[in-house]
Amino acid sequence: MLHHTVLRVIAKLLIPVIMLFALYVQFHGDYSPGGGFQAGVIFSAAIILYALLFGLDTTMDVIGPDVLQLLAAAGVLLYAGVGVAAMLLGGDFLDYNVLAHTPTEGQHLGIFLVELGVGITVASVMLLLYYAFVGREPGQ
Amino acid sequence: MSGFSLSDQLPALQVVLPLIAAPLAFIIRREALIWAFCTVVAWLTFAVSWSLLGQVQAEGTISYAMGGWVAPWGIQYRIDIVNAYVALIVSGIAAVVFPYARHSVLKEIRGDRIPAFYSLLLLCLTGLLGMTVTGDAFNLFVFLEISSLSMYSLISLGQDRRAFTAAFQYLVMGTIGGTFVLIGVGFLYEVTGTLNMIDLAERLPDVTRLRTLHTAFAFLVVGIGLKLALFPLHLWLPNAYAFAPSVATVFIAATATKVAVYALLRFVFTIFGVEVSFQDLPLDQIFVVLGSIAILSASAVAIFQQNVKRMLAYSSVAQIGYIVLGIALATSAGLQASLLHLFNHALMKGALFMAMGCLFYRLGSVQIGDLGGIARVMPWTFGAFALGGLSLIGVPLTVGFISKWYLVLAILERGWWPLAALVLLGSLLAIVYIWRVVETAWFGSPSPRNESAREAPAGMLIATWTLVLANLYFGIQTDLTVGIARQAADVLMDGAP
Amino acid sequence: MSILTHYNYEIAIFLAMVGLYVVIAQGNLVKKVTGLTMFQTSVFILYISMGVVQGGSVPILDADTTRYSNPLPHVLILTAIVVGVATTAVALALILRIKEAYGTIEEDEIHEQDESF
Amino acid sequence: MGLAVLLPLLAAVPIGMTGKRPNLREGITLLTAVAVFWLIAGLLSGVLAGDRPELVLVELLPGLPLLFRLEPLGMIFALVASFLWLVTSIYSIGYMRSHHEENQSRFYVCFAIAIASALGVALAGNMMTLFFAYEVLSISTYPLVTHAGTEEAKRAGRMYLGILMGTSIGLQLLAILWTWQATGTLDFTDGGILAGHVDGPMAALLLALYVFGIGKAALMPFHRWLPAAMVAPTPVSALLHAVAVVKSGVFAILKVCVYIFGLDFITEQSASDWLLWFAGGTIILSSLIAMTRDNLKARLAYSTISQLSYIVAGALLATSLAVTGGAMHIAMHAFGKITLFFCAGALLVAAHKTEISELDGIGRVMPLTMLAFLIGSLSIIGLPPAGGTWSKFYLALGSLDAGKTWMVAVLMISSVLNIAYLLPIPVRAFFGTPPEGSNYTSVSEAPLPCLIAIGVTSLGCLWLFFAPGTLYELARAISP
Amino acid sequence: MIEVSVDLLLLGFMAVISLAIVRMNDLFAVAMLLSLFSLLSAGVFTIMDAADVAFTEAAVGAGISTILMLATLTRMDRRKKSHKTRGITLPLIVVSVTGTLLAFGTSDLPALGDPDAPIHRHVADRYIEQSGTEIGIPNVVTSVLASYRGYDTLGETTVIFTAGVGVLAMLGMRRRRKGSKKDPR
Repeated sequence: MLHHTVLRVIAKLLIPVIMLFALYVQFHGDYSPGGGFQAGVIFSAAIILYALLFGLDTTMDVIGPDVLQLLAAAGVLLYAGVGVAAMLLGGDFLDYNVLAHTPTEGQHLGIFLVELGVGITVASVMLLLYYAFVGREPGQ
Repeated sequence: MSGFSLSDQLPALQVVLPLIAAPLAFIIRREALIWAFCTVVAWLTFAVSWSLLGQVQAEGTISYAMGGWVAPWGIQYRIDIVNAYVALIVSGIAAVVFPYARHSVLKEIRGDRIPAFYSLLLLCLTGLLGMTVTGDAFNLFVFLEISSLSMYSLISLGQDRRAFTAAFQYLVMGTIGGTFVLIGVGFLYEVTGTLNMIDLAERLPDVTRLRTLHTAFAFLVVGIGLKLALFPLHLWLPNAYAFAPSVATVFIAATATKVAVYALLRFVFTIFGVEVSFQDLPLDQIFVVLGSIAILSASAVAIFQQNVKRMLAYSSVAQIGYIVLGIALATSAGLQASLLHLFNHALMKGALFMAMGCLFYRLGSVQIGDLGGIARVMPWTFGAFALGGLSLIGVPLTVGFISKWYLVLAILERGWWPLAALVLLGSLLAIVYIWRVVETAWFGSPSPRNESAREAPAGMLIATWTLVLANLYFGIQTDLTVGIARQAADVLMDGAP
Repeated sequence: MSILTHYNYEIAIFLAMVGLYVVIAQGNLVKKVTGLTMFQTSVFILYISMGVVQGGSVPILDADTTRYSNPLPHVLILTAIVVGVATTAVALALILRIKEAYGTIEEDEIHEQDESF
Repeated sequence: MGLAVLLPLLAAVPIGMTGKRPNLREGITLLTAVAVFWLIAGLLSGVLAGDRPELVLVELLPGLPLLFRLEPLGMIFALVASFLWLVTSIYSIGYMRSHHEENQSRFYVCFAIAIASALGVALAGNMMTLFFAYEVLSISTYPLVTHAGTEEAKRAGRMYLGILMGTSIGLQLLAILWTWQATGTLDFTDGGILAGHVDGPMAALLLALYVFGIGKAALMPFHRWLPAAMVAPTPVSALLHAVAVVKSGVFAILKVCVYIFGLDFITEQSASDWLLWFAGGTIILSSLIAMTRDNLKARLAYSTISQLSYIVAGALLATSLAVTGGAMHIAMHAFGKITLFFCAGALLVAAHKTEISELDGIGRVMPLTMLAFLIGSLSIIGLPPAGGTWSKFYLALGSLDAGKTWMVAVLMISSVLNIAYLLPIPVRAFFGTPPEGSNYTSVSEAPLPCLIAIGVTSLGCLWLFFAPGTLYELARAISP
Repeated sequence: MIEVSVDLLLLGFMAVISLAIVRMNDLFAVAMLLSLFSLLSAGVFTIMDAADVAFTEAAVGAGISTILMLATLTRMDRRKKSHKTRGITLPLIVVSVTGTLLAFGTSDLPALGDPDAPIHRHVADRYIEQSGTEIGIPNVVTSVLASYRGYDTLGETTVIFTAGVGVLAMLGMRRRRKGSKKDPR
């Protein structure tokens, strides 16, 4: 793989920052632009950067495709799960008001969770896509 | 509302059930388990739509507010007899396809792709059902894309490399179609400020910006037309059906175009209303022309196909011609005929493609050249094909006859004699291309390979014959389908309630 | 922002049509995908233009703003963008397989090969 | 009554399953045949007494049930068909075995289904039911036509299905829909249902749609399937193309004329005049073609075509007498023609002869067969002492009644032609000298079952001459 | 007015780029231009007060899809063969018809930014006025996205998931370690 120490060092510095930013975008989406989707993309971008520098296999050791597939499914399930939970609590599907004792809190909780779900799915799917494209061996 | 009551939640469950099942199917790693799981889910979904139909017939239109936000601020599920009926078709087919899938998938799909395949099937089901039951124009677009994406992927899993090109062609045309729908919805939103279908229907009459309105109409019709393979936008369909994995073909052929037709009906009749669609705009003339050309040209082309799946695909284009013709009549009778044909065509094409699946399972080919005398070794499979074919031709005691009967009656009601003749001419062409296959399969001289072939596995045959028998049952016991189709047609003709 | 004209619309339409033209006219599959993306992006611009409100500002509530631009088109387009990238991904995957199967991504060459057998 | 139709259908199942055991299989076939005939015959006295048993199977579409309703005309057809099925089953046992046909099980199964649908046609209570049974008949007989599986057989099958389904779906179904559209009913009712709903040229057009739409009547130009279908094994040709299929065609036309249009309606709209020319033309032309055919079955086929047009003409003349004649001719021609076909089959089995020119002197070794052939011919020609006489007589009376004297002429001419193409055959067989080198020492009479069948039908021809009473009563009862 | 000029400037750039893409034969260059195209559109979105959209477009258009495209192109011959000229009349007809129709449709739209246009009056205002109290978070887009139209977003997530599953089904996933539990073939 690349042997540009400079790049690696910078990346090592950069990647945590990007991830942090992703988390910020994820959880601050209520107050500023951003949300699960953007966060997910940024997060995956961080790891893709890692992969670019340290190679696909190393990255796969860090986060294996199986985990990612689980996560991808988990995100959707989390989102839908919130909806079902609302149902079971007597509301309509995705009716956050019933999730907590006051509607607003319910909304906050609901939005937080679904955004999380979006984030997880997007991040893991984007990574999976990258893995699939770069790791593709013909005849596979 | 407090306390959880299942019957209130059915509208959401109709879609959420397969939606949740899809990711689960993807992470279960055991093929047998996945299959069983999917089958159960499909049956549950079918049960849901069945009881929904019951509810609608009992206490009229059901409306369900997603997230508790009432329309037009939230997304509304609105289920009347029309989409209850279509949902029943879709989930019903699914309930037959999944039991059928087991062997065929094991044969045609690589082991490590099987979870993805089932998951995609469920996603496709989700998308189609979502399109069907939603009452929100944009939500329809979203689920349209879910179904489309899963279809592209499903098609690409076929064994012939042409599956890839077919899928790509479909992807390009489908995406253009989707974007057209997006544009249409956008214009509607721009001039009314709402996305809810009923709200739209109520506000459109006051809209003064007619140019925008008519443009929106055009884009929606063309966009959806691409999806339902309305002549001449059908170019993607033949290869897609021909080279997709058998199971995918069965499911897509039997459901996808039907849902597209439903979406078209929704926009044309409920949202825009008969006045705009047929009096301000000449949709009827256009559809008559396109429908007629579709029937003749597609049937004619079908006659010259060597690949039987491709032949059936062209016949599908022709069948869509019939449906469009019924819509073009813009009468309650015509609509009834079209809706009836939605159901009946799903049955016959399902049966036919399933038979093809059984064949492919044993022979690995659906070329007419390879079928010599195969019916003698696979009598059940080809019995199914023959009966399905008769139904397609429109022979009495099959559903096909019922469709033709009502369609021609509706046409005669408008006094359009040439069209009536044309429809019947269409079934004559159907005789030709169906009989080519039947004749080779029964009286052709069998090749050694065919001699050694065996009858398809019981699981597949049972599913196939379920549909075949349905073809006969609903061809004789018509009051259920005819009745619902009539109600639905009246609902649509009344436009927005 | 403040323009009381249709410039946005017309230019967006022009872009969309260029994209559409690339999709239909060009035989290279990658270029087709490019065209699709351009087409969609331009339609997004069309949408967002509809949501503009003169003198409005980013729809993030705060005490001393009175007029916001319409948030709904933004939401719709967010979804649409996601759909767009999803489609692109699937399309590219297909192209990869086509390349492996045919050794080319030129439409007409692919057709020639399929005719030949 | 429903049982009569149901029985053969049900029988088809065990027949199909006992394929391994021919005796059992044919036992079942015979048993069913007897039972069916007995069932039909049981209803005869009632129908003569004027009651019309009715049976609704299922409400197919709102106001449009599948129903059976037995009336005299149907009775004639049902009797003939069921009786001749019995005879033919006996015959085919001998034929199929000694001829070592393949797929005999498929043969018997389709045979049973075909008869069931023929009876369905006979008993149909409305046009819809008739149409259904008609289509089932076409499809179930297709495998019988292509039985041999040879390229020629397949081509024949294609033409068979193509013409029959083409006309029925393209024209007949259209006519039915039109009728339904105009009148809101399809029931066969005395005096017809169309009066007052359509008139003038429209009525003529509709009638034409029916007459040509019912391709099984083999009215020119839709007659080609019949000669083509002669590739089928002889019992099939005999029963299906002398009785079940073609007769259900002309029967349907009679039904339409009498119970859908109504004779008076046809005459007052003069809807049928120009169609009569087609009928007449068919009678003469096909007789002429028949003369040119050397292959025995082909010649018989063309003679059938012309005979069918007698009945069509009878229907189109639309006078009570003519209809009577037509109805009687169904039975007369059935007996006569089936005898001839049986003989042809016998010749094939016993002497392996298919061409007429090869038959010189064969009467000496197969006297019974050729005698039967003679009787059959007489019946077709319409000379005493054979039944054909009566039906032709009434047809002629009917045409006079309708003031269509030229039709009488047509009948006369064709009779002459019949003599010309039928009588030479037995004559040559008895008095011709065997061609050099061919000695008939090896040849003997056909297998016993065949002989029995031949005997029964030829005697039937005679019996119908001396005792046409019942038949006549039934035929009169159609349009009193 | 400054916004107007910037807006027009960006759009002008995009127009130029689009034409360049039509002409260009080097696929890598096309990919880069496309990502630039998205970036510029993001700029346009910003000017039109669509911060979230701009953000997303930048992250996706300029980010992920470019990466994917490059990853694909590494498997292709870099230059697109300037293939034999296909008939361009039909495409031109289709495009011009569609374009004219679109222009025809938009020509009837209310002036850009007109606050009284129906689009702003009916549903949207409720989001702006009520979401503060109903949802209680300032970012209206998030409120609508995640709550009022949360179901669409579920659909959107499903779309992404579908794409993931689809691509995996097509390309498969290469396994790092040998002898892992599930064999790839």
